[in-house]
Amino acid sequence: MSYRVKLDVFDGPLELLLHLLEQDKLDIRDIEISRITQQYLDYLATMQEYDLEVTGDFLVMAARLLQIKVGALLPEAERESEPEEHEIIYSRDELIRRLLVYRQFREAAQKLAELALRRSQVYVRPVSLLGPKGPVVYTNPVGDATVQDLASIYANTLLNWQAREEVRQVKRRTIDLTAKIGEIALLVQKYSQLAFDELLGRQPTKTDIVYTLLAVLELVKQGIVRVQQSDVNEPIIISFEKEQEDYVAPEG
Amino acid sequence: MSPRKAKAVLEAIIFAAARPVPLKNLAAAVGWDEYRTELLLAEMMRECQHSRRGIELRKIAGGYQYTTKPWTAPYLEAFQRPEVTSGLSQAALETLAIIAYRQPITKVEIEDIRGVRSDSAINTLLERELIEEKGRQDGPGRPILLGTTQRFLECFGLAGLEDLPPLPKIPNK
Amino acid sequence: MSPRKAKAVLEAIIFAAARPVPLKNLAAAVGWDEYRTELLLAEMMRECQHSRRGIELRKIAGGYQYTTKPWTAPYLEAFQRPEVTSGLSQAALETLAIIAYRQPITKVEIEDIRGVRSDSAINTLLERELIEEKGRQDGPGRPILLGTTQRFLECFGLAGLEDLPPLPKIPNK
Repeated sequence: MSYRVKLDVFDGPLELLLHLLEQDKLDIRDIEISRITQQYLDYLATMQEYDLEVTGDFLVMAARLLQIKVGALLPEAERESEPEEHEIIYSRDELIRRLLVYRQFREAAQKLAELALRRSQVYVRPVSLLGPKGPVVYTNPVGDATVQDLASIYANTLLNWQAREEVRQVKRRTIDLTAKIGEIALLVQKYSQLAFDELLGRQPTKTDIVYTLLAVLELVKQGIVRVQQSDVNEPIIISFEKEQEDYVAPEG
Repeated sequence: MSPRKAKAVLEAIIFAAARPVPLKNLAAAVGWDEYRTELLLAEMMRECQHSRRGIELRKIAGGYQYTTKPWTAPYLEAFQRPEVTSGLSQAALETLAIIAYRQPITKVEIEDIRGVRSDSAINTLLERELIEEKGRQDGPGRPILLGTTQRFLECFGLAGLEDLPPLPKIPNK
Repeated sequence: MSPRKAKAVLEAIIFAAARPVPLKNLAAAVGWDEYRTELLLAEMMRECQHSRRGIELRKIAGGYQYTTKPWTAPYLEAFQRPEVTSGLSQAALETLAIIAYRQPITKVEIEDIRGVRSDSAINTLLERELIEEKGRQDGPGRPILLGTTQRFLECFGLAGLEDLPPLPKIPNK
């Protein structure tokens, strides 16, 4: 039988970050990005070691932390044109704000648990003495709903249905981060210089962008590529830094 | 245990129990002998006789139980037929709209359109007699078909189903 | 109806109903206006505070209900179990807290605050009837709005949403 170290299980990245901060008795507002990023990545690595699933939410947060650490990598223009992608662009202040709000509700949840506990100390009459009910007579079974309400509700329901059907048809693509790192390393090595946009497909999803960013950051960390941007509106240029023999692409 | 505390404990126990509680159990709960417990219960029964009280403590089927006083019955009857003035929930309205426009329709088809289970909404509508069974669909399992009732037409002031407003156009994609 | 008789009727009704009874219905039953009825109920609540009583009258979920006093719980454990809210995971409690304080709220907004997908927590809460759909938000996809139920108030012993403990303050630095 294999021996397992008990690992705290966290529901989400914010909970984990909060735990790491509390462990070090640090105030949220004094968060040190490079330190917390390292601790966070180490924890994810441990989770993987123990075969705990590291879900997308955890990876997105990793990208956010690295991005704050390295400084905003994606050009300003892109942020404005694609508000949906906004989510992955995070500032330190935004991270602090989210942690504070999250902690607020985590404490509220604690209070609810206390209320529930207190409630479980009191008993109510288990059965009504009013006896079996006769058939209920509804004076106005539809309330104040009108037939026009009915029509518009139905139309909306159909719209929602249609929207769901479309979502259902979009197959979820999974990307292997290790493979992505290798792929990008080879591309940059081949062309020696590439713009970040060129690494993305024609219609990149949020996941594509996050993974590409993570992969690039990892390569920066390993000193394999260098990232430059002359101005916030200029493209991000990724250039090859190391000799070929220094990087061994993962197999497969 | 003091008589005062014992009284409170007995009241709580008898109140919370679904059935009459035997003397033996009550005595055990307060840690008294049965004779003393019975005397205390008798005192509690007398206290309930006060005209300000609407419930009384009675010995029923070898146990003790609180019941409402018989003279309060007419006031309780009003609560036996709960008047429901509340309208339909969003979920029920949505379900009703789908049934109205697509009838006859099965539960599975409704749930496919709404994207969520709809048993409780359907039950609400059946209970309020806004929808009813309209036979069964041919095919596996022969599922029940649902449709709107006469009452539905009355509630919405419709002459017939052909009177339902036409749907706003949905842009095709 | 005299106050003395009204008290007895109110006691009988609230006692018999098992679920919280709204003030409106109680007032109608005794034929008093809601204001006077509420005063009388407040008097009844005070009277129950006497140490000889094992039950108390409480305002729960916008209605009135008798419950046993908390200190009697150890004597009652052999009897009927109270409604259980225990067994809610941390994730479910967190989600419930967000919904309770921010309702009506969409799933996406909840997930944004928690930083993690919350479908399973939301489903648990829907299943336990602690939350429900409260219509849809205008805007793309017309997402479902979630809010807490009457049952939520009952399970947590709250008179109403205004009875929720104040949300912890975000400390200023």
